[in-house]
Amino acid sequence: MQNLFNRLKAHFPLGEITEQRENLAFITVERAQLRALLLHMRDIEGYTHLVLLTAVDWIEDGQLQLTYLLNNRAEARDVGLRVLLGRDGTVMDSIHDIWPTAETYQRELREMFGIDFPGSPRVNDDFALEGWVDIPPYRRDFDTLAFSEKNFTHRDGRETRDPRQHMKQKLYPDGGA
Amino acid sequence: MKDETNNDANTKVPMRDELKKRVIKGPDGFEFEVDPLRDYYCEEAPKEHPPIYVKIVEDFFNWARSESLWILGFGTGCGAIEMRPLMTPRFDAYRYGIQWRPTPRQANLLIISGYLSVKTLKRAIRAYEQMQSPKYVMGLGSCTINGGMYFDSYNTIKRLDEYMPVDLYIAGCMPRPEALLKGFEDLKKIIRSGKAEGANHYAEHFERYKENQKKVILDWDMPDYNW
Amino acid sequence: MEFEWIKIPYALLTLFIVLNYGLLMTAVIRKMGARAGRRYGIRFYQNYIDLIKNYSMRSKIMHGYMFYLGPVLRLTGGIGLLLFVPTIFGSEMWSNFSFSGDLILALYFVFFGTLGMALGAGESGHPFAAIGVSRGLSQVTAAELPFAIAVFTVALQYQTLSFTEIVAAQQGGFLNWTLFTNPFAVVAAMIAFLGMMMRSPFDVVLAPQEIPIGPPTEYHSAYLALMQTNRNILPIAKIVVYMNLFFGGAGSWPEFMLKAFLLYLFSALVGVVFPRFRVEQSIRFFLIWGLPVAIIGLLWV
Amino acid sequence: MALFEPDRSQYPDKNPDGTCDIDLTSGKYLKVWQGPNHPGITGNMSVELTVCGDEVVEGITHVGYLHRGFEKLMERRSFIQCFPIVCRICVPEPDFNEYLYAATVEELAGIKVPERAEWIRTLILEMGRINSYLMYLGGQAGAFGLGIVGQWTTYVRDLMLDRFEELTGARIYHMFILPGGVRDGLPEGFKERLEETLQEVERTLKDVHEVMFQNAVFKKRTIGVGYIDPALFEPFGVTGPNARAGGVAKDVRKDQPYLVYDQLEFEPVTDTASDMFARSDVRRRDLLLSVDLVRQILRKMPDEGPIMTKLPNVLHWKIPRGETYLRGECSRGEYGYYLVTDGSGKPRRVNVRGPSYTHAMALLERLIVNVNISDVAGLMVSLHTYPPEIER
Repeated sequence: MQNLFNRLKAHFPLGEITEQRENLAFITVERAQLRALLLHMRDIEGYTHLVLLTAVDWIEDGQLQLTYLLNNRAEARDVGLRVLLGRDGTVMDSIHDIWPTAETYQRELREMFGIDFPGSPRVNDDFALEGWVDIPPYRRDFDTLAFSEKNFTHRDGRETRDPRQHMKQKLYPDGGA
Repeated sequence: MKDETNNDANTKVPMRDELKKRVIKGPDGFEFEVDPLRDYYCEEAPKEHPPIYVKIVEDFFNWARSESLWILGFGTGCGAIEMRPLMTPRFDAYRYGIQWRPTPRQANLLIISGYLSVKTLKRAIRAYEQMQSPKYVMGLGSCTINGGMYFDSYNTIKRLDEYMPVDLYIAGCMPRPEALLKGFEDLKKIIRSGKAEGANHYAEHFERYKENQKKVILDWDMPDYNW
Repeated sequence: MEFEWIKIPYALLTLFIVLNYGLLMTAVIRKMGARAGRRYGIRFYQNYIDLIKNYSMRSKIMHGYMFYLGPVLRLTGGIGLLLFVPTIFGSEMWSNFSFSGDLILALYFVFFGTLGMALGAGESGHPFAAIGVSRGLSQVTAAELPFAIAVFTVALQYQTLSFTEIVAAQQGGFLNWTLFTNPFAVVAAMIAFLGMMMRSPFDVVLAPQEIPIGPPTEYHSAYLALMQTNRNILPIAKIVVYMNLFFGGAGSWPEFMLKAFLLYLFSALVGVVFPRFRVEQSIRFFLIWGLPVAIIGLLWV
Repeated sequence: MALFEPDRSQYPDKNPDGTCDIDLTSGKYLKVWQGPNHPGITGNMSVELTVCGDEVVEGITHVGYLHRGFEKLMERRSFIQCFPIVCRICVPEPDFNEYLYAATVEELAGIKVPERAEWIRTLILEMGRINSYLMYLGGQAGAFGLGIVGQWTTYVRDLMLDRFEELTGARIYHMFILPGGVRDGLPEGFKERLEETLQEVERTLKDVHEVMFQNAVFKKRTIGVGYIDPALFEPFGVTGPNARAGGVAKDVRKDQPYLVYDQLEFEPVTDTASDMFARSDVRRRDLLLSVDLVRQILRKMPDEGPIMTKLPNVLHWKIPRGETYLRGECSRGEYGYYLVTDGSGKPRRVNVRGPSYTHAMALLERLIVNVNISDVAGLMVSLHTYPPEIER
């Protein structure tokens, strides 16, 4: 992994690397380098299999992390490329011409995170939701519980307990400890 | 298409283009106007069909209805996976006069097998309205009763009987085939006793049901009456 | 032969017997199919209940007059075919309205119901129905070809166009049956039989997994009940035709029932173990296998 | 791109934005919806077909009828609370969700699982694979009107479910593999009863092989139909039996052995034809392979030893910040979990990588063009997709 990182470092400016396992590492890259890096990884390093493309919402530092996970079957290695983007009005360039299957991921990200991929096929079509008017549901500031209580009629008689309080009362009925 | 700044969940979603009323030029050069929301559908609300015959005839018919339940093969959720064992050697539901029909026109029992996402609810409503009266609905699993373990999900409905009249609920996540068979037997009892008038109830409180449905389905892009 | 009014009640009685027999027999056949799948199968009186239930449905929707006439025409085809064919050989009463030259009429009636169904289903405006109709017509036409040739073969063989005389010619031991006097024609006709019974491998018209369920997609409650009634009459009527043409007719009701059951079982068992042909494959099958055999049979005479 | 586009020589071409402008009013084309309420569809999804005569001009897949927002629900549940709901993600083969979720959590929390628990996990996964394949065979035959195979396979599947019930107490949702190990060991006499069930499975498979795979009509319908060009495998992320039927021995059990697969000897099943028949046959042989693997596991697994590691107090269980991805070879291909933690008591982000995600959407839309409408159902089944794992 480390020597792969050094080899890539020779061509591209890279961020820090996190080695999760001996066959899995995550590298932070700039948005500008991503496309060239993906092509390099696919054509030269042999990371031909796009495992997944997803996003993580770091709302505290106002960033959206896109993760492109690539797999090299011959060496049984995975590399995840992290791209950090701003949270509002996020636009990313599409890679559906490198991996056609990416168009599906990009449709989902467009719907679930509100990340736009200009030029990706049918990126604006509904993916899972239909007639969604609220903020994209996978963003951290979307409260699903409040939404469901506001929109759907609930059958009363259902009680939900916070497990921590519940266990405390069961273990220490006198409220002590 | 989606408006991300708009937090008011009750705003109407703009109608899709192919659903707008427009003028089409046919292959023979003949121009005609098309309104997709009005074509091929009846215009009036569903009518009530009260039992009209004398009691003994109705009882006989009810017995026949209860003994030949034709289920619409529409797997809306997890529960669909237990439908297959029902039709196969272990629990052979055919013995009890239960058959699967592929088209809603010929079915008279709609099984909501599990949670209903909003997107599926729209299809389920259409399927239900296309079925012929008398028709029955069975809710399968806890998620149709009160949301089950999806009580906080933003995309699944929590109470099925808000949107269509339910004759019978089967609790469990997911109910075992034995529970389904028992449920069928109970449904037969209900039908024989003449209490399964869900279709008439639906026609009676049509406005309330439609109101509930439109409250959840924000892009209502189908006619109100489709059968 | 002059017409006797007493024939009418007997003909209706024939209809009644055949309907009940069909209801029971189809149920039993379905049970046997279920047993092949290690199931218990439906109750033998299930068909009656389904029929009553469908007739007792409260609401029905009309898609236009042709839509309503479709099942009616189909039922007419079944009943007509049955009424103009001598069900039981020998007895004057059970030979219904058969007359010399009824063979042509029977050929027409076999095809009649399908046409009516096509018109009605076309009116329903369901795309699957349209696809099913196009498939059904093309397949039935392909299946009719060997059947028609086989029928003409028989007509040539016995130098007559009347069922009664054809059956009469086959009496006296089963070695006189067309099955043995002209096997090729029978084989061709049986191939066509599979196609006309709308069972797998030639059930692409109904094909639940592709076009649920073809022409009857939009039919419900009473319309469906009409078609169910017909579904129990028409196969028996076809079987009667086959019995008279190739299997020496039936001298009595028990013999009739036995032969009808065996003939129906033949198509059913083939259907259990074979998946579905695509429509062009099935047409090719009829033209490649059915047609030459039929022509050989024709030359055999 | 041209390589990946199907032959549209006689039909209007696709626009760059993926839409395909077909003049429906010309009367030449017919738009047919296959699903969601359609017996020929796998699960609850739908394909919007535009047919010209009997040939499909364009097919657009619509998913989301089963969307429950799992990845959102898990973000507001503590780690142990997530464990009961993950198995609901994929209905016909839920165990992989349990295993992969547990494994990712263990890796990030630095928990070591006792060896016996790993053996039991492998046993459960292989049994689940057998169930899934049995269901597939029934569906594949049923798509061609050969319902009797579905009867047989579902019958033996019920027998397997009995074994599951005996082991875990549930038919479908087992909730057996939880972070730290498994819930319980094997009950008394379980191995013998499982062995009997396996023999029954093999007996049924012989019948299925004769009725289905040696059936002239079935061959006529499947051989040469639904061909996937092996050049499409990498661009479209095709994994599992779909790729193995095309000669690429992709099998995570071999490529990156997880659990105890490095102690079991087996060879990935491959074929070269890459059509519907090859895919069905590869799955049938893979099912036999799983039966063999289960036997090996029963033979080699230790009978004694712990099955559960001591977990911290799950109510206050916090996992340091990190991200990881683990994959397993489920019956449809590569199943993966991508877990991100931020040092709190709840997962920051969970992403489920279901194999159907790549098979049923982009790939199917390519394959479905120029296919006879009669084969659409068979083609979808032969890709062996389960919608619940597409939209979660």
